[in-house]
Amino acid sequence: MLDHILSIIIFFPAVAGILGFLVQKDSVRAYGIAVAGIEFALSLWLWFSFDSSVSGMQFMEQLPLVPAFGINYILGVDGISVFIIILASFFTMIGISSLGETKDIKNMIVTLLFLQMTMAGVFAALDAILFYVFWELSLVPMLYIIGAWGGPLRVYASVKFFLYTFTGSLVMLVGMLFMAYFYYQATGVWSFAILEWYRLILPESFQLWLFAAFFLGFAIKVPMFPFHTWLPYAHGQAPTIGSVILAAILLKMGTYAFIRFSLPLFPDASVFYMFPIAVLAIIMIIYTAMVAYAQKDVKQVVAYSSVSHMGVIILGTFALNVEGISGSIFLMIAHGVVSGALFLLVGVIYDRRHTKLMSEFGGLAHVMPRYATIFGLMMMASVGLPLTINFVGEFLSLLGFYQQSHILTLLAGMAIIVGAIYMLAAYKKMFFGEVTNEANRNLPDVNKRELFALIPLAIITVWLGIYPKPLLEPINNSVKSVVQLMHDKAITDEAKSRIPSLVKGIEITKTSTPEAH
Amino acid sequence: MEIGLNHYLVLSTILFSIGLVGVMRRKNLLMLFFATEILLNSVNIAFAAISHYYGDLTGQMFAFFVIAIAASEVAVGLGLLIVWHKRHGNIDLEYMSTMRG
Amino acid sequence: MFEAIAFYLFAFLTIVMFYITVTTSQALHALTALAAGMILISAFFFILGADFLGAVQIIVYSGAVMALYAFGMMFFDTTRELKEKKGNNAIIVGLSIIAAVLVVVIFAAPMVSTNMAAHYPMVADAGNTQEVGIVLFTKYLVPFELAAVMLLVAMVAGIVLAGKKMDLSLTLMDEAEIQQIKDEQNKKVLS
Amino acid sequence: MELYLYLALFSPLVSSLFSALFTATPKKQFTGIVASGLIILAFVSSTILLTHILSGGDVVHVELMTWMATGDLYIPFGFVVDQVSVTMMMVVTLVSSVVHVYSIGYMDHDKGFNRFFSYLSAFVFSMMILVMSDNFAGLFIGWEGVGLCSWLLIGFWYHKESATWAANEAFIMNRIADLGMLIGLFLVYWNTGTLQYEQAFAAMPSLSTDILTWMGIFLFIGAMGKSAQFPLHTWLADAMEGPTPVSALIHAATMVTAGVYLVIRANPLYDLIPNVGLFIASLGAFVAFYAASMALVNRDMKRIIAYSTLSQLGYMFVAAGLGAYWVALFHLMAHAFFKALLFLGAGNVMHAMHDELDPFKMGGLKKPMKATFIMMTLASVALAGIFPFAGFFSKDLILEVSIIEHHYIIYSVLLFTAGLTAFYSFRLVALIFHGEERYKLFGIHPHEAYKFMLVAMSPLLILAIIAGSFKMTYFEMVTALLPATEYHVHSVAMYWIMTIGTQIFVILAIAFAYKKYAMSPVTVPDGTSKMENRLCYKILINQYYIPYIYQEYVVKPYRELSTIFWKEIDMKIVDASVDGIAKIFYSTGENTRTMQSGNLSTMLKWMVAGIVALLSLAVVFGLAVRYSDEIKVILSGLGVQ
Amino acid sequence: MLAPVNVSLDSLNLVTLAPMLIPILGALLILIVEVSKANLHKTLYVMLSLLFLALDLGAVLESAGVFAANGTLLGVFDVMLIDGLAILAQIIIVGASLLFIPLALTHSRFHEFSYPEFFALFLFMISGFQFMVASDNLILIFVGLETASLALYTIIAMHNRDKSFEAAVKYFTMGALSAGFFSFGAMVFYALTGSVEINQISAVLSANHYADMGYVLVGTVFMLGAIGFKVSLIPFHTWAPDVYEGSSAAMAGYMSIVPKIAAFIVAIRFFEFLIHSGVVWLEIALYASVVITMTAANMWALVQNDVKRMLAYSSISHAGFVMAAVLIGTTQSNSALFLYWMLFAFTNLGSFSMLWISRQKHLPEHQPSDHTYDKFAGMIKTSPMAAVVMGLFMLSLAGIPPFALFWGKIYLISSAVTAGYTILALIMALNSAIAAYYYLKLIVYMFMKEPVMGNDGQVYISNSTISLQVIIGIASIGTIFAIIALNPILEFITSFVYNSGY
Repeated sequence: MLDHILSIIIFFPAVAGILGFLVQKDSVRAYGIAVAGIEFALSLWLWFSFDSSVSGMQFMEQLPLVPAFGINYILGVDGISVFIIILASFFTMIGISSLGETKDIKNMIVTLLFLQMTMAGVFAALDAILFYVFWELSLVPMLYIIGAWGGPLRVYASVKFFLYTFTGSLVMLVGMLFMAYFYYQATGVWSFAILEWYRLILPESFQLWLFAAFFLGFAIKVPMFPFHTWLPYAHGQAPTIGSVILAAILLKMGTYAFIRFSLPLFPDASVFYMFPIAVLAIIMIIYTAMVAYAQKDVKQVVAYSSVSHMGVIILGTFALNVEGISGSIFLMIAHGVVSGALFLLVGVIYDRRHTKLMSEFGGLAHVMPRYATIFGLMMMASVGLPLTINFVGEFLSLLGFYQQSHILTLLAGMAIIVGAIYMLAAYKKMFFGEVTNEANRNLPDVNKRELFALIPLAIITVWLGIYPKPLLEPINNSVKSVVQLMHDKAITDEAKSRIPSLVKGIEITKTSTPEAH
Repeated sequence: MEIGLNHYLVLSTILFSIGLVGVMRRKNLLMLFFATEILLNSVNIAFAAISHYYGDLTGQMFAFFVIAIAASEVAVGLGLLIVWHKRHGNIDLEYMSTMRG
Repeated sequence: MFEAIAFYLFAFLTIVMFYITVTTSQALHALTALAAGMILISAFFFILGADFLGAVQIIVYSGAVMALYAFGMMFFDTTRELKEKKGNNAIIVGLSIIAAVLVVVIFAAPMVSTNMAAHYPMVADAGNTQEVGIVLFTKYLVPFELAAVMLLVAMVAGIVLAGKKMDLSLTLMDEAEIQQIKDEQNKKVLS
Repeated sequence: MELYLYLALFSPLVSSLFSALFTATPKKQFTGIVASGLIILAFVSSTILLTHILSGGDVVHVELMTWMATGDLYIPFGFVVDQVSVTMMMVVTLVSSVVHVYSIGYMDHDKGFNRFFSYLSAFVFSMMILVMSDNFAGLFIGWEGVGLCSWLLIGFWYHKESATWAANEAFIMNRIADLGMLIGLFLVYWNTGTLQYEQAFAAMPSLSTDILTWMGIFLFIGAMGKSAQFPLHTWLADAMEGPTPVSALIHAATMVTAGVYLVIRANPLYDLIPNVGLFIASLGAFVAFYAASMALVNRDMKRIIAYSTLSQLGYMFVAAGLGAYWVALFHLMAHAFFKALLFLGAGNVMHAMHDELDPFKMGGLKKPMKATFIMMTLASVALAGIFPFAGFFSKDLILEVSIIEHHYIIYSVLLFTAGLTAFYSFRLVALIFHGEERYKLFGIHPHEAYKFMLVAMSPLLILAIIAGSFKMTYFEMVTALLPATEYHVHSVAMYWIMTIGTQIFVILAIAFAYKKYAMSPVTVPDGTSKMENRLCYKILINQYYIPYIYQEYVVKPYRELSTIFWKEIDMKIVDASVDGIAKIFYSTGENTRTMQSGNLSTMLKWMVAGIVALLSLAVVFGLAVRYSDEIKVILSGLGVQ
Repeated sequence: MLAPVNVSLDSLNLVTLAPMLIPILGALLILIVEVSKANLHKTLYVMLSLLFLALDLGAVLESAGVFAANGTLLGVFDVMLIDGLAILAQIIIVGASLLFIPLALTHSRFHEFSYPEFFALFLFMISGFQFMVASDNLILIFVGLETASLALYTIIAMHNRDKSFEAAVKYFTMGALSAGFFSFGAMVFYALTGSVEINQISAVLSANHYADMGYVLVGTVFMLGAIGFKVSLIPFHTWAPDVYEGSSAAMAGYMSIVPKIAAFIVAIRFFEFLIHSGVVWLEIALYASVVITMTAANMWALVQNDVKRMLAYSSISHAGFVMAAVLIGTTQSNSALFLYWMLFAFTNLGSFSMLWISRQKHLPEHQPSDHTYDKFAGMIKTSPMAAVVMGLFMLSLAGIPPFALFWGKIYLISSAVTAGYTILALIMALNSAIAAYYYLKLIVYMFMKEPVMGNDGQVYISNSTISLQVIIGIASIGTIFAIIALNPILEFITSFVYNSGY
């Protein structure tokens, strides 16, 4: 069973989702929690059986799908992807169990289970087409969640979300087809297997174009400035659960894909584009943080803060060294936990007041002290306080990028200032002061169901902030091999010098890898 | 002054263009069908001429089949017009624009 | 010389006839001009030695097709003067003239390559009808048969469309109405 | 000894967590007692560690576990108790023990009693991490931790707008400096390959001066924020919105000295870059004067003490910048005692006066509040540097250092500031305790604080008096780690002239203050007096207009720019362009759908038009092909390739 | 005198005629049955048609076996050409017809299906298409085309309401014009080469190195016009939306697949040799028309208010998309064409069948046409299963993986990439994004809006019978699980296309 655990993790929720249609409406929530719980247990099992000292892929599965065109069903996880899979199943569980009164709850739960399938699939896929399949498919449940359960502008928001990301990924698809074609030229067989692609050394000019094609797909997903405008709408309109999963997992697809595709496939292009991307990332960090500060809706604040944090992740990724990339992967998980929790928290107040405008609140700390405490903790984590989960990632990302550029890191480091500004301002508006709005006077504090979702997140936030090693070590091992691969594949001197070699003195001969032209 | 293939081709083209004019300007469907007959007939001249100048019978064959096709089209076309006329009492295409956009 | 005179004469007449066909506002004139044009075309066929084709042209077109159209005209009562909106004539004339000029310009140039072999050459001592027959029933047997099918299709189509079957639309009627009509029909059959 | 280390480190954490359990419940007296007990336990452990170190024991160094390890980076949770950190631990645990006990009384009627102790203990824990860490990353943890607790405690009365505003201001300003600190850390890591103090300092001498200079600058920027040096100083005065024990502990004794501690800790680095050191010293001297000048006219008791703190921090930086690290540390310690005492005394006064802060509205309180009067007077005497109180030993030493290092400007500034210090300290004392009983105008009946609060303050009082006598013991201990430069003025005569001169100057200042505010009648200023309309008074009372400038030229533009970014750029440019692309497609479809007019004639025309268009293309193309050579000639004639 | 013609029966390869003769026989049988006994129920004719189509498919597969063994087969004086393309196209034609015929068994009664002539004409039409694809002789292609078209016009008109007459007349008239174009084009090529067989034309033209480029271009223009009309390239597309709207939904779905694949075969046969032998103009013209067709049709589909009309425009766009394969003209692209069209057949038939199943006889007041978007509002609430299936087809049409059409799409785009048409590949990809918008629009209506008052969901299955459900079931299974069968299909297609020399 362990040989096929990834397949089980991917398809179990889908099968369960189909069966879920048959479950009676009032019982479906319990069913959903049970399924998500099993799924989470499966992913925990994956973690425990995961050998963190191995840098390569584990639990590989391979099944030919369309061998004539090189499409195969290849799965596998390494330190980079395994934790995001676990995070995904975790959030599905948390999300389903925190679902309150929802209309059409059965549809919601089935949709969430399908979404879980696609999320697990994206991070486990080692075949580009398989990856693309899950990547696109993940849009559909999210479209439905936003569009059916969202706010007044939900249709606009969901369609915008869908079309925007879809457009970007289509360009990426063309890039993938190009890669496969290069592989075909070099070896005479079609293949979309990522690990096979890693062996290709492309000329720099091709790398630049292909990188750009992939970049568009990933950047919209991330979302990077200036492709980010779908996100506030999506978050603003989505129901709580939609925002949680969108922020926690779906956005990570983009940054994950950068590490899985862009860096190892196009090391020279990565170096070439490093500074432009870093500038974009810095714009993301500072500009969106300022935009977040101007928001009136607390959910939009969290939404824009997501963009801002994703900027740090991008920056860490393009540090192109072990510290930075490890940091960015860790920050992906951290941001998933923290922003997921923040969206849950916003959902808590939205459930009670049906508004998210900060001007409606004020002095909530008097009325809902527990809520204020958890919110405060998560806010501090979001701000990047040491000993919370976010700090580890942010610190390592910035540390990593410092090797590439001092000035840009200094600018990017503004994240910790501007982040504090909008977060503290928002917190102050909501929680501090006297209770001015009578409607807030008798709000109930967080209830058990909500605590059940929030407490684990709070624990993780602190636990991984203090003791990140269980994650950081496997990530580190896998990232090392990626960085080494990039160094070996780099053809320009610039890239060779920018990407550190971890194996000192040993130069892998280039002839062993096929060259496309 | 020898009459060559080109003469026939040019003639055919001119007749074809006349047919096109008819197709474009006729609003009465019956008259419009006349114009389509002209189109096919003009091509037939060219086929016969080519056949003649090349000493090859294929062109005549083609013309032969074109005639058959034209005849069949007349049958179906008139059938359609009759159905329409029964319902609406006209065969003017100006009245046929319920579907658009 | 005779050929040239004939060509130009017939060409002129054909063009005039067809021109009348597409421009006249009298349906009857148009029909007559069309028939005349058809016959004139058969003259070309005779000039070009395609006797069989010429005969078919006269029989099928001037005979069958024209007769059909004539019936149609009577049915549709279009013998009176047609009122046609003289809309954007410029577009029509422009488009046709451009098309004609472009093609004519190209066709006026003689073909460079004329050395192709005839695949189904005319046999010197056989009549045109015989030649046609041989080719038609060997090489073009299948198209010929298919043409027969096509005519059958046209026939069936004509019957279906022009006959009574289309008078009542089952598509638009409710199930109850259909049943009622059926019952009535049955009664008639029984009585 | 590890046990004591852990006890010292973690008992505040336990205390914090224990108190946190009861945050949602009404006041529980025992949380305060348990918390205080645990802090005292930490104090005892620290004392044991101190004696261990004093008795020449080895440096205690433990590595708890790995925190971050990736690539070449390795950061453990490592803690070290050496001569410097043990000094700091002593200061921290002692002052916090006092403050904890004091707070049981001070916060007696506050409904956030339990929460307060939770925060306060958390602060102690963060501070302990800060001082005990054996690497920069751990320092940074503590650094941010104290920032967080400071935010929590300043904004403790979160219903007050001014308190929450001040809390946020403090946090954000500290963040600005923390960025510098972070960059400093990065510099250290990428140049030395480690963040452990020991290895990093060992590697530093081999680095180029440029890099070291940048390192020093960025680390010092971090220190500037935490120690509220100009221009990041405004938060400290505003931070007085917090409960007074907090001001005593955080904003006087411990947290604000973290910056000084950092410079002391990084002494191997700053030794290598004397230019930066000089800059630090100059800035310190400037701040010493600058803050003192603002204290002269201020009408808020706590703010006056806060400015005084700022001023004293300047002194410490002067010492640290000039390489006299042990002097700085010594002054830090001494200052902690008397300044905390001063704050706690002010707390008593506030309690008595029902949170009235304007000393002009008090006066004559020495009768109802005798003990407090004595304590605050002695603390002020210590602050002013009168022999034989603690301040004399530490502060005079700094003056000596500056003259020995031949920085006469700094010396004269500091000397002048010492006079100012004495003046404003006793202005305060005089206004509060002497003169007419102006408080009666406001109908207040002051009463002395609880006994146990006074008892709790007594250790500080004692230390404020006698701390100077430990100078040599301390010197011997601490110079095992810090550069052991003894500062002696070369000629004995000079030494005496200086010392006595300073003393006289200070005493004159005190006398002037008494004369002006205790002997002569004082009225509550109402903006009409001549002095209040003087330019220099206005500048000083408005804190040199710095907060105004920040508000007008930083905060407001930031807010406006944010709104512009959101409404104009994000919505109207970035988003609108995306929607615009979609709209282009949609409207093109909408506008061209008339092509499908439903009219058969039009449809036929379209077909013919299609053919004609293709034909025209064909002709153009055919001509182009046929005459390609000629076209090329023409094009080349036109200069087209 | 003429010598007697001796023809050995063996050399005729009459077996090549078998697949076309079967539906003709079937049609004749149906006509005879009708003559002998009137008023038989439509189920009889449906089943007869199914039987003959099944036989037809058997015969096609038989000839596929022959092709696999012996390669291209010429028959009956080389008029018939049974190569891989012909076989693949016939499989699609007959297969799609098999899926279409059961749609006649609706719950409500519709005019055309009540008359056996419909089934006879339908079978004639199929044989016409089969002749069209199984020959490279322009005469036979022309006659086959006209046979099929005339039957099709009649079938459309037999739906018997005003819109369908209008549609039939429009289609007919434009068809007549395009017949003129076809014959003119054929004439030009005949004038150039003295032959009407495509391989001869190709051989002669390349022998004289395209000396008469002007003639070639004129001929190509008219052929492009004629074929462009059939596959609905812009600006020859204008019939498509009206005809789709006028005919029944089932018929519209059928029309979006079968006539077009026949036309594609002709296009492949006719245009690819021209492009490959360097008629750059054709490449440019095709490029432009492909791009315009894809994009403009998408933009018009965006603004439609009726689902069927939207699907009509989307079919135009898909046709433009596939026409790119002809433009690219590699083995991979031609294989992609067939793969795409097979998968498209499933998806599009499925989605049109979903419209067909919801067809009402009488429209309510607020509903101006048969299948307005409003009609589907809130479908998930009232008829969840149908909504999911419909949504599935929409997603597939939009090219969302892993549904059927996605695989066709990537293979086709990949062939563009492989052949160096990078920009084209990008345009194709981005057009999918535009297209996604209007497919999503239906999904939005179905899943995210509240039902129109008084809609209890009955309307969505008002026409439902077992046979319709089976067809939709087959279509949706084909749409979802396409990936499983993809590899054998792809290998099959590729080998057939490759062995035919394309």
